[in-house]
Amino acid sequence: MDPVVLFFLLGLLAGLAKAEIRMPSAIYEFLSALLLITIGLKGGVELAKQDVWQILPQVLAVILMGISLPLIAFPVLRWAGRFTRADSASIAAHYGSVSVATYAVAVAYLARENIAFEEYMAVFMVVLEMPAIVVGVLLAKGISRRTEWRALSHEVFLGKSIVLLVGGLLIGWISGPEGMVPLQPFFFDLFKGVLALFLLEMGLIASGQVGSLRRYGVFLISFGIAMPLFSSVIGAVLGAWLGLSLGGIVMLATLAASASYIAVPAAVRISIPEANPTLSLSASLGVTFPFNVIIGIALYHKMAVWLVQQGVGS
Amino acid sequence: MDPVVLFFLLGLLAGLAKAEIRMPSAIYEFLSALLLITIGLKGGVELAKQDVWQILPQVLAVILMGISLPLIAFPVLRWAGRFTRADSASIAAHYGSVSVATYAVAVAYLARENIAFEEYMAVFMVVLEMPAIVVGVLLAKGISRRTEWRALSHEVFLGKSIVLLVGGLLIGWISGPEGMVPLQPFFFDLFKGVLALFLLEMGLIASGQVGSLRRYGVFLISFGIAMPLFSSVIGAVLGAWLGLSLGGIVMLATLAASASYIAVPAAVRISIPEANPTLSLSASLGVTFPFNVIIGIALYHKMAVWLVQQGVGS
Amino acid sequence: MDPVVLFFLLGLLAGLAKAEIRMPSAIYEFLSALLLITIGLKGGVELAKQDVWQILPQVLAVILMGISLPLIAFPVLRWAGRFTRADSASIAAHYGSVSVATYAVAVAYLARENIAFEEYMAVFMVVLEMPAIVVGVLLAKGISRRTEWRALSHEVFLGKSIVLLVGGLLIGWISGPEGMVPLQPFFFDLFKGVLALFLLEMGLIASGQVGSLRRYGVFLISFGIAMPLFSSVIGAVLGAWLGLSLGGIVMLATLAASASYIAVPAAVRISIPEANPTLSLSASLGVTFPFNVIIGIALYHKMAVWLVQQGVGS
Amino acid sequence: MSGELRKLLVIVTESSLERNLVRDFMEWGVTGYTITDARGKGSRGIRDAGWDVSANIRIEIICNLDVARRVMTQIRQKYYANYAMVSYLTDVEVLRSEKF
Amino acid sequence: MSGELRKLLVIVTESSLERNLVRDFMEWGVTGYTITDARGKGSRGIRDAGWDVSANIRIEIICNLDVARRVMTQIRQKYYANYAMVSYLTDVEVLRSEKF
Amino acid sequence: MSGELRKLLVIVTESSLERNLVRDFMEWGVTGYTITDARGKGSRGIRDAGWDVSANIRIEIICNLDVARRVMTQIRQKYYANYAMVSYLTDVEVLRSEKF
Ligand SMILES: Nc1ncnc2c1ncn2[C@@H]1O[C@H](COP(=O)(O)O)[C@@H](O)[C@H]1O
Ligand SMILES: Nc1ncnc2c1ncn2[C@@H]1O[C@H](COP(=O)(O)O)[C@@H](O)[C@H]1O
Ligand SMILES: Nc1ncnc2c1ncn2[C@@H]1O[C@H](COP(=O)(O)O)[C@@H](O)[C@H]1O
Ligand code: NA
Ligand code: NA
Ligand code: NA
Repeated sequence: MDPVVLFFLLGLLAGLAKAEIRMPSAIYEFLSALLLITIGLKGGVELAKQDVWQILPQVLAVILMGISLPLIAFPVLRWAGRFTRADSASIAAHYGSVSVATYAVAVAYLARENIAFEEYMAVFMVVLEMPAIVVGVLLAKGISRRTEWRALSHEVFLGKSIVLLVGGLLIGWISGPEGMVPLQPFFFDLFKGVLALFLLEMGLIASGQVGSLRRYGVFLISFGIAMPLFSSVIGAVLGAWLGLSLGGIVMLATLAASASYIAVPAAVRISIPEANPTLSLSASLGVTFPFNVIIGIALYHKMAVWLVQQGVGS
Repeated sequence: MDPVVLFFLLGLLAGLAKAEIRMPSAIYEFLSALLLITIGLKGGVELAKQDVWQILPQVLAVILMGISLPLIAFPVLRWAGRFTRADSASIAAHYGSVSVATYAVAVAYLARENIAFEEYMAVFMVVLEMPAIVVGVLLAKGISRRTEWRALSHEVFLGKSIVLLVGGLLIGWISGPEGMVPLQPFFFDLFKGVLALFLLEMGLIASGQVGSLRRYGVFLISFGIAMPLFSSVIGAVLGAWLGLSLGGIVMLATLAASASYIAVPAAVRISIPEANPTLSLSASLGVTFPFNVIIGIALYHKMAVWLVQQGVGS
Repeated sequence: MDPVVLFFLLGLLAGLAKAEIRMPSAIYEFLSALLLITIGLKGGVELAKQDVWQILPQVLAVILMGISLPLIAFPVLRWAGRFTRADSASIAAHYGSVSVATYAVAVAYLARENIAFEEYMAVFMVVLEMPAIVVGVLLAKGISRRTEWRALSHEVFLGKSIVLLVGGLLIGWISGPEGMVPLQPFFFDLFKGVLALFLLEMGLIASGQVGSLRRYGVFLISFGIAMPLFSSVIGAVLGAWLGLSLGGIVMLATLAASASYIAVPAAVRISIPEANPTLSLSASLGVTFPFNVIIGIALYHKMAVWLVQQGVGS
Repeated sequence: MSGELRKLLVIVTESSLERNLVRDFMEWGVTGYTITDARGKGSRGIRDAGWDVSANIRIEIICNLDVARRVMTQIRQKYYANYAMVSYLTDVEVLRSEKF
Repeated sequence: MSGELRKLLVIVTESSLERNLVRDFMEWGVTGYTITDARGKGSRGIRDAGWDVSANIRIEIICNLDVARRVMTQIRQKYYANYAMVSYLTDVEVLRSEKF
Repeated sequence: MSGELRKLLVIVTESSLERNLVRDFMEWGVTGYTITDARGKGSRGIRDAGWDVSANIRIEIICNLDVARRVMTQIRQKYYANYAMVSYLTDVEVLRSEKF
């Protein structure tokens, strides 16, 4: 098992045992910002090597996926899960969007397995983060005049994670590979260590969700596992169809399977205030994130290998 | 453009767009301390290779410059800018002193351009930081008995930036190049990444000055550009006259042109309480710092090249 | 002198001069966590190379030492020092336990002197941290029913430093040397820089103990020097007898000589509330830590060389 | 000590509301406020400030009775149903009373 | 503004007690509290929050007189002798008074 | 609950004054205080604690009326004109009243 995953487990166990190893939230925010900027920079550098027009169709297809996933999740949550409209919309938005830490773990996983992937996929993460939020708000409220679209678009386009990710992308793009050389030690060499510490914190936070999971029960747990499995298939098939490499397919499956726990909660808290934030967070952080990190990614890898062997896509 | 400058622009734009990407102030303080210590260590290591007595005349000349600059700025601010005596003295003190981040950007600039410079110049930064504060207080109050000289000297000699800078210098000096080897990865290799993050924060803080700049108007903005241009000429000519290398001339011009926004504000707030801190900070942070980082340093480089071609100095 | 020790002195002097260079406590906690995890990881990696059963006897001997030291210190404090029972027990617990920063300085010292040691000794640190606390509580209260053993065992086994250290050990052990490669730049390359910054903070904190030392007087200072000297002899002889290498003997002497200032204070504050925390902390932080870091370790090195020359042990 | 009486209104709520509340305050005639970071427990469970989403803020507003009344009424309508929020009012004596 | 009167109890103490106090509160019938990090000075000297051991917390509890009385009595018995601790009580007006 | 009445004086001001105020307090007979970090807005604009220069502190002093009066008079004379500063006074009931 990858050591970074062990750090996650350490945090999880420590949290469950009520050991107080939590680092100050300032450190958590620092590590989180570092991950976002690094992934952005890497993506930007790769983008600099690409013909951007060629990627555009891929980007559009991925956006479409980002719109579809919450539309599929919503009715399941509303009718099978019997959640209120607001809660269903909120959870759907979380699962339509993405998680940076999951992406980072997948990056580490592929590096360990020596599998290359299209690093410009950081762009996919950017375009996946946003549409789900808008779809979620529409699902919750309809196209009502009472939605504060100005406030929402501020949350969507100027949220911390989007700005750092896009900022990193642009800086990486403009500076190109040589420009990055002096930034290499700080942003790239430290990446996996930073991720390890961040996952330690994530484990602690995830362990805090156990209480509410117990309260909200079986459906939420099942959904938190079934939904990423389903989404990963969509992501993997789309990836194969778009002609991505093996690594690229794994990454797109992982992106599809991951659920947001930073950008979406913040935006939804303001835009769908009636939704209970505990529900979506305990599913996303308490179930889906651990599942993806510990089991999911390896599974998506297997699925991608199978797809490539079937000659799907190319 | 150097990626670190792009980080500054990212912060600036994000701040103007009211995106909330600010990192906790603990991180800001951490990065700032790292920069100070690193510059100190580097300076100290170089100092260990020098004959200190030979540098002494240079140091004295630089101190003289640090005393002259606020004396020149004061009447301009008082009569042309029509500021109160306290405000004029305060702003003058800011511009007579120096900015570590600007120095660090110039270091990165020269590294990128492959231009060497006298790294012991960190010593110049130390001796430039302090005299301007004393001159400012004298300008504001005269040699009055009411000035709390004890408190002021505490601020001047035991301020955070001075202690970290001088501490770094001494440790670097005592330990010498070999002693620094195990500290290399943390302090030196990470330098540019740390600087990038710090500039991101600086961009955010600078963007917060726009409001007050609008209020205080055209004179302050003009002064914030004209003063560094003027000072840089003094600095460059002095550098050439002292026989510094091309890089050294650029650095001394940059030091002269830079305005303080950490040490001086803290000291002046206590020692010249009547001065409005918004005025000096919005000029120093909102105008001069961005100007130097984005345009100034490249300009001072051109000026230094011209000076060297003219054979000034050596 | 090792530059990290110079950082400690810088902090000490700055603190005594009342310069306000303290970094936010978030940073202090971050650096402290990094040290603990790194030492754990290193120890774990080495453990992976060992036959664990072979180390077991060593571990048991070291635990015995951890139980004996506070039992020896207690009567001295109680009768010679005339401290209350609670205070004597508390101070004894501090000196029976260990200090991670002292261990880290010894690691840096040996690296500088090019002396190898058994890196799995991080295990010794783990098993030394805990017994002294239990012994201390027993000394203070006897095996009374009023002791909240549940709360105490929580503090002892789930304290921050134990969990991070043991967690690091396990992760290092499971992952082995190759698993650590991508974590190398963050955890191992930065180690000495992180230690330097941490020691800067420690110097500041140590300087804050001077006031209480003045109040509590000569006995505490003498004890703070004599006790580590005595313990180091025990540690060194035990190390030689266990057949440790020269470096290993120095490390065990240092571990024995070091006094806790993180884990024990926290546990004792809850479990022996009548004990005055200022007493134990000013001795441990204000006397013993500086003594060990500045003079002690070099002394223990000399002692170990002498022991090895005498052919003690092997 | 010729202090005058004013009201001190304290609001403890989710830190994600800070931005919105500060905007609201302007509208409601609040001329000043002081915010500190906090954690706590209430009817909506434990909020331990471990990360953004679970952090609280504690807001203090010194104002006259009118403004206090307006703010309390408004936050009750706008936020009480959906957000972790608690508020209380007390009397304080201030100098420079023209400021509040 | 049909507020009702409650008590506000404030406790300033060592942050190492946070865990224990929170556990005690449950027992003593406290339904909610708000905590902020603090530093300060008192009869036990300066506590400057430079690191864990020297940090303070400031706890606010809105409750009825009964609970306030119980908490004050209990903390006096259990903690006052051995820990840096200060507490005070004041009257506040609350909305949603059923919560407290 | 045989509490006694004391004054609670709260001062919100620029954090750059902390050092000086703490020194002043000794002179003015203040025996204890509690400080928390804060941000806020007032007549001198927004102070958002983004960095040192724009940070606030909130100081709480429990004391008798005499000391409260002295501190309020003194800070008004010494700091009100040039620094962002607000203060207010309220009554509190304390145990261990000999401490204050
Ligand atoms: N009784 C109380 N006393 C003090 N603070 C409280 C109390 N109840 C709630 N709070 C604070 O207000 C926040 C929101 O409360 P609630 O909406 O009841 O969950 C909590 O997280 C606490 O910080
Ligand atoms: N007179 C006071 N006013 C405000 N806070 C106080 C006062 N006395 C003590 N404190 C706070 O309570 C903590 C513990 O007080 P003590 O037990 O007196 O050392 C101190 O560290 C201060 O934060
Ligand atoms: N009406 C108010 N209510 C609460 N806090 C205030 C108020 N006015 C000012 N403050 C606080 O006091 C600080 C200084 O106020 P001022 O001197 O008016 O700028 C502000 O930054 C706020 O934190
Ligand atoms: Na998804
Ligand atoms: Na200058
Ligand atoms: Na020991």
